[in-house]
Amino acid sequence: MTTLLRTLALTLHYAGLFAVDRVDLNVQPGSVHALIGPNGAGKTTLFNLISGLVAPTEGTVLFRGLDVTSLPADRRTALGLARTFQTSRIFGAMTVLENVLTGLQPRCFAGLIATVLRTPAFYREERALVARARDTLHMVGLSARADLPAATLPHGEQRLLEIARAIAPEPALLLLDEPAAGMNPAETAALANLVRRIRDLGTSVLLVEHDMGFVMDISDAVTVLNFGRCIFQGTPAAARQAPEVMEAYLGQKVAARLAARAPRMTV
Amino acid sequence: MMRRCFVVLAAALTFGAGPALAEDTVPVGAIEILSGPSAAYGIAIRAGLELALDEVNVHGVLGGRKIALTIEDSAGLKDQAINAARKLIGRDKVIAIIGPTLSNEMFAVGPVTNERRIPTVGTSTTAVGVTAIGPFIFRTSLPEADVIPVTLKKAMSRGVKTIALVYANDDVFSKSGFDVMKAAAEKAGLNIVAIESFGSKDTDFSAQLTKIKALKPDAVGISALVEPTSGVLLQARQLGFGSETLFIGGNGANSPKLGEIAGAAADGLIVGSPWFIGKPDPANQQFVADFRKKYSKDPDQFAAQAFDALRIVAAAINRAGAADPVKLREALTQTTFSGVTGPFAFTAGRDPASAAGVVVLVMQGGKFGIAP
Amino acid sequence: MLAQQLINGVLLGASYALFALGFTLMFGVLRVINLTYGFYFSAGAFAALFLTRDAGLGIWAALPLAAVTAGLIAVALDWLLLAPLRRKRAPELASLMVTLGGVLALYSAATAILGPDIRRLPPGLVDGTVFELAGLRVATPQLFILVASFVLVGALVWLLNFTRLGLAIRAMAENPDAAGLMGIDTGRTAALVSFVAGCLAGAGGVLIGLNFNAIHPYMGESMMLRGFVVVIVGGLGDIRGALIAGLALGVVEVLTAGYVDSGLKEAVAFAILVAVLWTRPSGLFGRPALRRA
Amino acid sequence: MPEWLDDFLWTYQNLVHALGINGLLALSMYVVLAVGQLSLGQAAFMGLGAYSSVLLTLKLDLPFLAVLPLSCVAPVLFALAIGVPTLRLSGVYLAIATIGLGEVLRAVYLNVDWLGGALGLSGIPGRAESWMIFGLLGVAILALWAVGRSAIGRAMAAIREDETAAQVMGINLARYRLGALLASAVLAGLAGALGAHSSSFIGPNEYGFEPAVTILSFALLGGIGTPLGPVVGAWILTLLPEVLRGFSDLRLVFNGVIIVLAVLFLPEGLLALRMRRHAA
Repeated sequence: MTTLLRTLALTLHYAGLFAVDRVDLNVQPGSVHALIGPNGAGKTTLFNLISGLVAPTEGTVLFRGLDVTSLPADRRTALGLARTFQTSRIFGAMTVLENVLTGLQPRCFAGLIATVLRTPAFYREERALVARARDTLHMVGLSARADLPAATLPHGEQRLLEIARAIAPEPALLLLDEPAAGMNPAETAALANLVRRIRDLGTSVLLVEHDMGFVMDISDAVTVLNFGRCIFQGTPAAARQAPEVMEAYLGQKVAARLAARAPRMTV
Repeated sequence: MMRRCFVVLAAALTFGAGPALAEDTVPVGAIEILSGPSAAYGIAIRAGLELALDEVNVHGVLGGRKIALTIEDSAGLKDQAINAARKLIGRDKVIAIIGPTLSNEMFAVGPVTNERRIPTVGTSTTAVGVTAIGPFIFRTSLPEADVIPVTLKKAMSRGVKTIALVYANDDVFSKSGFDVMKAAAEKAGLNIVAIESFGSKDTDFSAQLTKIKALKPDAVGISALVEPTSGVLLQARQLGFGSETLFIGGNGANSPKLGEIAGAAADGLIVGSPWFIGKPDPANQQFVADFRKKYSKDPDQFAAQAFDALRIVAAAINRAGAADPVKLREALTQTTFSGVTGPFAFTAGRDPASAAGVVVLVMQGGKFGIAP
Repeated sequence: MLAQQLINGVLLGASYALFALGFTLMFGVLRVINLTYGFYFSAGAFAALFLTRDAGLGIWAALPLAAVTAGLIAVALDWLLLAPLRRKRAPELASLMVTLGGVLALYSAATAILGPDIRRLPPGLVDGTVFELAGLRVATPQLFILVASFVLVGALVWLLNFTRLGLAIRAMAENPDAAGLMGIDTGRTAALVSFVAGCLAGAGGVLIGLNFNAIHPYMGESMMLRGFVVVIVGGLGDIRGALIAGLALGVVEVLTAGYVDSGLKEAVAFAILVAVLWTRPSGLFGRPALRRA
Repeated sequence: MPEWLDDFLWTYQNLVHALGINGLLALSMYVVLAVGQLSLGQAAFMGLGAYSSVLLTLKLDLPFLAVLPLSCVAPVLFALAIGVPTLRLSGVYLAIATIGLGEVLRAVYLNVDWLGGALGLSGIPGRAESWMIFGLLGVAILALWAVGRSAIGRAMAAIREDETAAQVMGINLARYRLGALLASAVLAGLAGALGAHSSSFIGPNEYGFEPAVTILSFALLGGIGTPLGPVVGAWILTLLPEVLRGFSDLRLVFNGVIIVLAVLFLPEGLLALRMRRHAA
């Protein structure tokens, strides 16, 4: 199997700092891959580089075997790359259903003329889109909210809506930026199930998350960033043992103490 | 809700304001700029019209019927001027319209009134082509084509042989004045050494004036409204133009504001005018006195022209013998009148026939006097 | 003649630069294209008119008072129109629109109240001496503008780089959130920047009104269009860029009028604007000085 | 037709035309605002449509139904020239560039003799009929409504709300913005041609900065939730000076205040309507 997403020596030099420094990342198809590291390690920046919102100083992004480094964000989305944001960026003035329909943009083909003339083909496509959007809302458990203005949803549901919007077109890879932030334990557990289902339906997931329990629970692979550099790549179990990971997270002293007690990470 | 709004609006449009038409009045309309940046002209004209109305209605027309004058504001906007004309004709049933104020408003309003065969008399529209709009379009204001040659003749009598022309290229008044000035200068055999333009809101004319100064013309002709004309004069003095250069103003310079703004810099400028406040004939002195009494200020040329225009229309209504627009048109073409701007009659082209009333004025110490 | 034309150009350009200084300062710090700026210019000139004509003050007393008046108007307008949007973190277009509506209402209201006609400051306020050297002529009020534009650029650069207020302003220009976290009162700094910009505009209005003898409610609007060109060409927020761009624009306009066609004077200015937007939208001189300083 | 009705229609013909034309102009502002951009070039586009259509009528004597579509050509070309370089920049640049465009065009009209200079072009035959104006307005409203309730409308709404998120949805920002600007140019060009052929005279000062701001106030008064909002806004602001006497003095003050209040307090406009953004 070929690698779904590869970054080669991806670097972003910004204001005299290496925000992302020669990162080589490999995300395998059919996996949930976690990207962890302390605050300011460059995780979100790396997401922005991968999704095409920020242009790298150097390096290459390969997605499904294609060099997408110079493609703008919208073209990458069309190729099957989807993402959510750290602070949710739903379209508050639209309804929940319309948000998901907007996420289905890569599946919209009706041209301007067909749209204005309201051709049968236009209606067929529109019906298919709405059906798909309702299915997606059902999957994340927001069916009952379909016609509410998105801004009126509580925080946890807004996060789910953002995920629904991203997965509606069945992307090959979904980037989740701290999906569990601000969720209570029950919501987090449901989210873990959702992420697994997304993976099982054929969408690989690359996620940034601080809730280590959540990460260890659902990830197939873990990459650890610190100061913009990749310091570890491997399985969650191996990450748990790796001293350099703990050092990055906790500082050397604490790491040493915890290592002595065969630690379980619950940071 | 929306529907109710529209019903109310429609009602307002149908039955809204407008003078109650008594059977025995003769409705006449006027369209003038009463608001917005050019309001000064329309307000002067309104003053002249209302003063004339007082005088005319002492005896009335057609054996005692009063003229009901409805003055609409155009705000200097084309659309509002057209709406006003349509309202005056369609609702107030006027038999004649005085105005509108600006030539470009007339270009928009004239075709409408002409189509409806309502005589329309401009009192301040001096641009070329205004009366060519149609047989119902008249004007009492002397076109610049009649005034400028008189001014140039005066200049040439002072030995002017070369002239430079500057004008504001962005308003109708100044541009058409310039066209006339250029044609008149060519016809008079003057040597035009330079033609420069500026915007009527410009404040810096140094580049144009420096260029002209290097060419040393005997005279500089300025076609612009009074404010930029003042600006040109002030800056010309700064750049060292002295009394050896004769400045010649277009119609725009014919305003007491020139002295107020430009002060001593305007001294020596000459300008042709169809009217002059100091003209000694008794009719004019009476007008000036009445105007001062009613408004506590001096009339200007626009007020004087408007004052005559309404009285010319009244005379023509009497000649027509009926409040009928088509008969009025015929009557206007035959009316002769002696007003504060001098003896008056229309040419076959519906322009003023005589330029005999034109006087050449010279600015001295901030005031106009008759040029020696 | 060329020498006199170059002098004309520099003098005209100085008035453009003088006008644009506060405008570019406002943009650099507050990140807003504040279209009410032109109104402060008119307000300053009118304040000076009333102070000299009706209150009988001399020009040197009226100038600072007029500048401060314009500054206070600027603060009030910033508080009314822009501060609510800053609090809401509204997009920059909202600020542009609100100032657009505001300035239209202000100009039209001023015209309705004051009348549209052009006034001038009482003659004899300043010595109208014209200096003449080898046939080249410069009038005293023109020298004031030239000197004022250079002095004010110097003063602004000093204010920004060597004072506490300048430090706060620069921090805010760099990143308002971080500045807020560092304990800078961003609301107060914004008000101060508006005040300084308003004073600059007001002083410009007085000096330029004095030189061109033309004070009317819309005088700021006609300058505003030149202001855009200067600020974009110099780089939004770049104070030294504004000075250079202003002088250059003046010279280009004068040379166009003097040697090509005076009708094209205005078109050339805007052709430059469009060309710069095509090729170097961040201005001819690169990054804004405020953030570099 | 009874005489009074005939008189009534004749009296208000120009006003009725103005309602339709200003409605089209409001829509031309709406399409740009609908993708979160601000253009002050509508008046300039309108002027291009007006001048080019008048030249076609006066110099080539083409029939009006041929002139009308051709009047969109010049505005579209200028929209491309302005839009291509500026739309990749922040929205402020488009606003400034479009103001610049208006001024450059004004200088051109003033200085080119066969465009009449300050005297403008007069003697334009009154060929714009009410049915054309309102037919086009109706078609434009329906088309924009149809577009609003489709994937294209969702993309436009998404761009207006959050450009970055919209991009990540696979929406090509530049394409939509340019498309909106071109549609705006077409609508304004048509409005210009219709306006010129219903008032017999056009001049260079009718297409400057103030008309552009007035058009903006149409759209902001009505709100940009649906295409109807701006049209109603235009109608209110067109009728008001006719209904309220003495209002014309304060017309521009009022327009300005509307913009301020709309931005600060009523971002949805007077008619805070919103439309469903899907068709199934």
